[in-house]
Amino acid sequence: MRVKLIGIDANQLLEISEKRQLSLNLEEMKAIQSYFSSLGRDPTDVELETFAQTWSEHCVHKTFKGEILTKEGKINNLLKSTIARVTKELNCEWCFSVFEDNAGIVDFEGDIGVAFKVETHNHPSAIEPFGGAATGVGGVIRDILGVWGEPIANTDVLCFGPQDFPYHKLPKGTKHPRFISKYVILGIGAYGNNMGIPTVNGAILFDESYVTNPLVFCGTVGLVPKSKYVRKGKPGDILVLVGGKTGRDGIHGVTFASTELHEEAEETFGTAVQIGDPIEEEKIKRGIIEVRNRQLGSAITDLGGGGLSSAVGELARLFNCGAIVELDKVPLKYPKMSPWEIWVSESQERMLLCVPKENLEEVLEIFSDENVEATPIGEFIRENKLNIYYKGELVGQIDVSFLFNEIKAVRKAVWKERRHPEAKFSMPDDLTLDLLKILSSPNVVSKESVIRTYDHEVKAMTVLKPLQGVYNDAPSDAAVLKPLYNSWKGIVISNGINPEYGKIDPYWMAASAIDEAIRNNVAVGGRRIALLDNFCWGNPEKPENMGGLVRAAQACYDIAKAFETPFISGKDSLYNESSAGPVTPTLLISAIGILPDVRKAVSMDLKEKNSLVYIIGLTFDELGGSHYYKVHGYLGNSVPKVDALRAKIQIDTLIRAMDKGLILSCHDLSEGGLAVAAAEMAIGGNIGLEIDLERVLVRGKLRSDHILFSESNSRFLVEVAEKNKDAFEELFNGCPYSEIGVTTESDELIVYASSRKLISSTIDDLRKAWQGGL
Amino acid sequence: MRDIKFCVLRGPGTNCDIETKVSLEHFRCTAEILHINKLIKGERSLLDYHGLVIPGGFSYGDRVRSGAIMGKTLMKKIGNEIKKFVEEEKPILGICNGFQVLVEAGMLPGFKEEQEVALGTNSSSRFEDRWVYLVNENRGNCIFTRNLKKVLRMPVAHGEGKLILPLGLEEEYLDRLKRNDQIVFRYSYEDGTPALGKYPHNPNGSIFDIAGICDPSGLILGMMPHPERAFHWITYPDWTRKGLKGYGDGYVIFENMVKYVKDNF
Amino acid sequence: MCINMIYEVRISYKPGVQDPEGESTLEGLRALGFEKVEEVRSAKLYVIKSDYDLQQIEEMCKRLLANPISQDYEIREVKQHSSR
Amino acid sequence: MCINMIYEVRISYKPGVQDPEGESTLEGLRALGFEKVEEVRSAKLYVIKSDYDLQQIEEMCKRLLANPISQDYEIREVKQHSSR
Ligand SMILES: Nc1ncnc2c1ncn2[C@@H]1O[C@H](COP(=O)(O)OP(=O)(O)O)[C@@H](O)[C@H]1O
Ligand SMILES: [Mg+2]
Repeated sequence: MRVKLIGIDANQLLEISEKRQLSLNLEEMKAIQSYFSSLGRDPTDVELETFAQTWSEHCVHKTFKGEILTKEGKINNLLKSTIARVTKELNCEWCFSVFEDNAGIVDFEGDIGVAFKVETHNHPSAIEPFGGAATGVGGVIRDILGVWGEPIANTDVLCFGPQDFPYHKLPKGTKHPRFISKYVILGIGAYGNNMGIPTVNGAILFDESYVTNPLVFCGTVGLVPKSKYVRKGKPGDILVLVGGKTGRDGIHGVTFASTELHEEAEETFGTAVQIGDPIEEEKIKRGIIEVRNRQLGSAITDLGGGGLSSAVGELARLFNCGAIVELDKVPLKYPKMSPWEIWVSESQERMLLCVPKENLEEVLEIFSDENVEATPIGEFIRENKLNIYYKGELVGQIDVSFLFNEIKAVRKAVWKERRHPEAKFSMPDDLTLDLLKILSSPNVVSKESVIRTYDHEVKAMTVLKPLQGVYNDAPSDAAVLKPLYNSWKGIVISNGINPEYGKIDPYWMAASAIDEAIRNNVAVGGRRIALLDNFCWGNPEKPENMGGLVRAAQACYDIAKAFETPFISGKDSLYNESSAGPVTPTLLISAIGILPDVRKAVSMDLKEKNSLVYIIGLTFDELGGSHYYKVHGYLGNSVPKVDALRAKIQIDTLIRAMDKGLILSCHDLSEGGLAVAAAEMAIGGNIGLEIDLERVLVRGKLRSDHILFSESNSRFLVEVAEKNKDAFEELFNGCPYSEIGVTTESDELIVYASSRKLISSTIDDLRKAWQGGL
Repeated sequence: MRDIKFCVLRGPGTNCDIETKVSLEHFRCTAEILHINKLIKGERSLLDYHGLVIPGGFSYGDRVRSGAIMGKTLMKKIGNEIKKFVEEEKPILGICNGFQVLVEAGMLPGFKEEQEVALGTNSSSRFEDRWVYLVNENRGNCIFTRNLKKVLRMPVAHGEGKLILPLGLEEEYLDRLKRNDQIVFRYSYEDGTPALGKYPHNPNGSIFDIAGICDPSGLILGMMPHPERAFHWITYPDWTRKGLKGYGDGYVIFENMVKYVKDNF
Repeated sequence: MCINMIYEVRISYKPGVQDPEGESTLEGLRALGFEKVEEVRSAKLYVIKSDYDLQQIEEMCKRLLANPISQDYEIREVKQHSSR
Repeated sequence: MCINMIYEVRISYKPGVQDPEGESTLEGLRALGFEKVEEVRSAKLYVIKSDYDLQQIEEMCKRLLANPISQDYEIREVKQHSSR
């Protein structure tokens, strides 16, 4: 069906964009208009939809790849000039494939590489939490399948509104945070568990800005034999659509993700909602791994945003060829779908394979053995055009080069420094209650009841699990996997995220997230770390949102470069905004490291009585955005900063100490600072601990309560056996560290400052508070 | 000695097949992962194998009830083959979803030829992954647990693992299970005292804390906990405290299964 | 022409058998402020379209849909409609 | 004395929304020899005993039991019985 474009005016162009939910702006509509004018014909609906999909924020990352005007000048391609630049400049030989394919891939052992990707699925989870979260997991798993990877572990980081948010304050059309969290968690568990992929790491955070717009980050790690990673489709190769039938579900998912959420989002984008079928994906996975092992395919990609239109287009561009697609060959759920709907449908559990003709039969047989539908729907051709047919009729014909020559977006960025009221309260006499309050506050409190609903050990590879300690109830810093049956080498997965800091300064939020992800990884022994970024921001068309985004991206460059940790993949989800405003700018950093011998992994629970406890790193008066301020009703301004060069020396030294077997336990200091870290280690080991605050290395003059709860970055608490004192101190010579306490025979955590008791609590009370019993 | 060959049977949604295969093959035998379709279509015969393991997972998505579709399909399509397999006294192990399949297929507890007990939704109504203690209560009937120590530790990870006996006949059934020495594992405390229904030691509310039962012959074992995830100490949740001590508690179960076959075939 | 029947099969727990889903739903409702809910029982429904007769639907229940140990089934004919 | 009401709430996927449970059940039934089953859709039922009124039950559906975007709900009053 043709859509009249030629000769119509600007208003009419916009009207078409709106009516058809294309989310194309005027400039883009005009470009399409003039392209078709030059062809002397109007576009078909199939063609118009193709542009809408391919040019959407979700698919091309308009903002990150466009132009940004700032006071300091113009930034051309933020991604290349910050995040990808780290990788390029570090030029690590162990980075196998970065920023190119569906997931980043780094070397692991021999021919085996590790792929990692983290995605967001925010808008779908806001309106259909179960299905939205489940398909978020399903989608990122397909990213791994899309690099011929075998998925072996999932991660999930969830941001919800406060669980006690008053009903009557809920904006119309918004689901209560409790409803959302309940079903998001069920959805994530259902998909991962059903597919037999362990969910090994994650985080759950709460903030008012997530009430209307929850954030759901889903990540998957997979193994890829590098010699079997093929991307060399060529004219003549057959396009095989694999998996579930195509339906009306998921139509306009990407354009949905590329607009703000509004009240009627439910009605307008109802078709974007899907439930997901993990068993279908499990079967597809089996087939794909078999095709990979027998090396029968020439390329593969997932069908995600934009459906066939994006997948076919992107592959054609990659191989510098064109394609013929016969839409009527696509197996459908409902007989009456129009060609454009088939072309852009985002139905779940589908993959696109390119198969050389001579292998076609064998490939089809593999899928048929798994009860998976596999259908040849077209082939690559030499000419650089997408030719889309329906029942023999040409319903669309697009130049691949024009399709991927999208209009550069231009955004404005304005950064205004913010001042928040300074915290004004004097130090309480007894800080025990403060500690208990922080332990039981939503962001810190134990997530055990959620963690246990995820199978975190299927595949029998998870050697450091999310919960540690005598009673298996203390929070691990990172997960360690031992993915190969004949090797002790491990993969370490961790994350860093702290939106509180973003309220003060997105630059230091990003820096802190990177530091946290890395130190979590190092805390268990991880090294040779690679990073992934995930930006969740408000509408990028608003300069103040962009101001923070630019700052965060710049921090990514500065800090990751100094840590020598390349980014290997990432994603941005913008338009996380509703009439209630944008979400607090949130950057998730995921880190993947390796551990040469998993038997040397270090967990965070105290191991022995009468051993020494050291703090590594410096403590500053950095309580801006801290939990201590939060429980006292303040945000403050003194956000934690990062000195990455110093931090790098510390972590390198710590790793050496671990390899020498000097570290009994190690925990990173983050939300709640020293006090919370000490409490968690005591809970884990069920061992008492005495700490003297006077001995903590600080910069500047700090109140005792500030030393105790400061959230300065790059710090660890470690436990060292008395007999290793000298060896440990010799190694750390030149690094900021200090011995601050001992583990005891008692069952209490006691914190002194100049022989005054500031905290005194039994481990049982700490545990009760941390398990939510306050 | 002839080659020993095990069938690790999978259907759509089975997902613990690889680690199960690895656990068996540790004992120098072949374990082949076989899709149920190959049996249904007659491309393969169960009788070519010396032992059968139905591993964990979510066969057919656990739809209708866990294990139901696979259990019923097996009996309908290759019931005779299975009967023959059992008559040849070959061992069968069902783990987690595999246990559910055996129950739905009527092979456990094996009093009659139809389903007599059920594995229902956990009392907590949640899927749960946690390590539990098990007390081995078998008096020697079950071939899988010979030489096994008294108290073991393994993880459970399931949403439907609560053993339910027919209403009003609970005592009768329990008596019969005890008399036949069919009770194998019960959820317990660290010292081996049965959990007596107490959560989380009994993670699912199973009657009489039952975690695993065998058939009257002792050759068919079904258990909710995962021995393949407790094969090496490195997968234990607290090895960083307790150190590495060779193999885990799941080891002996596979060892016994292979040994039984080696001794008898 | 063939007659297509629609049956609704309802699978519920036998009285006396614990219904964890019902219990947790009850808890959930109470947590939301509906404190005066007394009891919630859950059940499953299958809407089956076929041209089998009642007896065969019953057969389906016995063979697959209901668990004879803990569940009851109830079949209801919804409507009869002809196709083709 | 208080009046206790029993409501049956039925939650089903909207037409067009994927219903994996229904699909596998269909597959299962076919594998058991009921090859002529055409379609199975699944739904959930909650039987709620309380003395709330219809409107409040509807509120329960909206807040917890159903997701209006992908699911339909239907409330049926079963019977009224007095207790105490
Ligand atoms: N904000 C970002 N930061 C880092 N990498 C990015 C970002 N956005 C996209 N990428 C990279 O670009 C490539 C394509 O990503 P994407 O379009 O998200 O793939 P998909 O279609 O599979 O979701 C990936 O390698 C991804 O890592
Ligand atoms: Mg992709």
